[in-house]
Amino acid sequence: MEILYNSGTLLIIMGVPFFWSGTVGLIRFPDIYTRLHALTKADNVGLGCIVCGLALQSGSWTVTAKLLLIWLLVLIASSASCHLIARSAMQKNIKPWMRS
Amino acid sequence: MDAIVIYSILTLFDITLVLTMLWLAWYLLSTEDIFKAVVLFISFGLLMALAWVRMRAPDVALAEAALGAGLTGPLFLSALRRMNRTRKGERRLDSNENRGKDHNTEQEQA
Amino acid sequence: MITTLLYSMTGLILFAMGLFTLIIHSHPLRKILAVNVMSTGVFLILVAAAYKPLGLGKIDPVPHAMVLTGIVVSVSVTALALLLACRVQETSNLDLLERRKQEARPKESNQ
Amino acid sequence: MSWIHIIFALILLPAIATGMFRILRGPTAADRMMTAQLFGTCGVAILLLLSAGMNNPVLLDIALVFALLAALATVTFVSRTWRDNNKNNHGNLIQ
Repeated sequence: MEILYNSGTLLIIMGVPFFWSGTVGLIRFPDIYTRLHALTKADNVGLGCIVCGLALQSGSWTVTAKLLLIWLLVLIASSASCHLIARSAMQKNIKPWMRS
Repeated sequence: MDAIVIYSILTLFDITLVLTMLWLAWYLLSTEDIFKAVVLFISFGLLMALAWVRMRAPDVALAEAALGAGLTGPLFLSALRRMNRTRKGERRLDSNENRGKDHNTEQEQA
Repeated sequence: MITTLLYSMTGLILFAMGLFTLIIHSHPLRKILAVNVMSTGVFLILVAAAYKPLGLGKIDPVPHAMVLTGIVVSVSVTALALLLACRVQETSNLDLLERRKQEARPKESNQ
Repeated sequence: MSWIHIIFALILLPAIATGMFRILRGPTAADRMMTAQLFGTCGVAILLLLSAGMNNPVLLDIALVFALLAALATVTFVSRTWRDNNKNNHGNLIQ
């Protein structure tokens, strides 16, 4: 149990910098498409690491199933809305950023 | 000992949450662009749900998450779209609120 | 104790900022946002008055029920107010204001 | 009650405050909406960490509701507000 708890803590420690890198990328990146890239990394990988760590630490199956359901819902929501935003931006002729 | 550490960390959490809420509410109420204010209001609802959780009221937090973050934001966005549209189907030029100010200055000049 | 004080002061400041914005701004959507922020401040004061830390007994559930009802009522009031604001915007005489604004613009650019 | 989860929630909370700069100066309207979506995900993570830190499994349900309703505001924005507007609206090309 000690190994499970410690590996869960390690996964949470891995997950938190993804959120911070998503925020910093959202502020620093020059274009709407590159900002979408940073946002999806924070959504998928950061929350995935935190959910897996908490699921390793919680000793019950129902809590684990609920955590995985939350992650699945966030994945569906973020992929759908990011795809909608990117397609709408392409239809509105917003040019992607080029290194000039 | 452990309880003292936890309560001090939670107090730090409270202070950060309260300062973020006040900062966000100030910009929400003082920006010129109305769309920016609506997006800030959605974020404000999320922080309010965190504040209800922190004050041991999870039922209120559940209602705030469902209504404040899920229903009020689309309501405001739909109303924004409907108010930015004239009768002929073309959009008005002033999406921010300088129409009233111009009207007042005109009256003063007249 | 400090948590109650902190959140009560936050609710007070939120109510004051919402009232200030409700008075000085003219856009109807901004007024509805300000009323929402004011109601949030009142709810925050009510729930913070009922708060007790984790070891010190149970929390009084009556203010929580009041705040829960108030949140639902404020959402429906917001929907009705948005509909009324849209109707006001659509039925008011906007072409006159547009013409006056376009007449006033060259003067500003000359100045 | 374990303090390490609450410390991670405390670390995640200033990410919301930092992301507010993009809402304030985002050139297009979609940038502001993307930041609101990042706030939603950050709020879900903070709720999960708090539910592990405060031994309160009710907070998982609140995070579930947040995850359910996260896409609603963005979909409404794309389908209602951002569609078919001109160049001079909402700061798209001209601020």
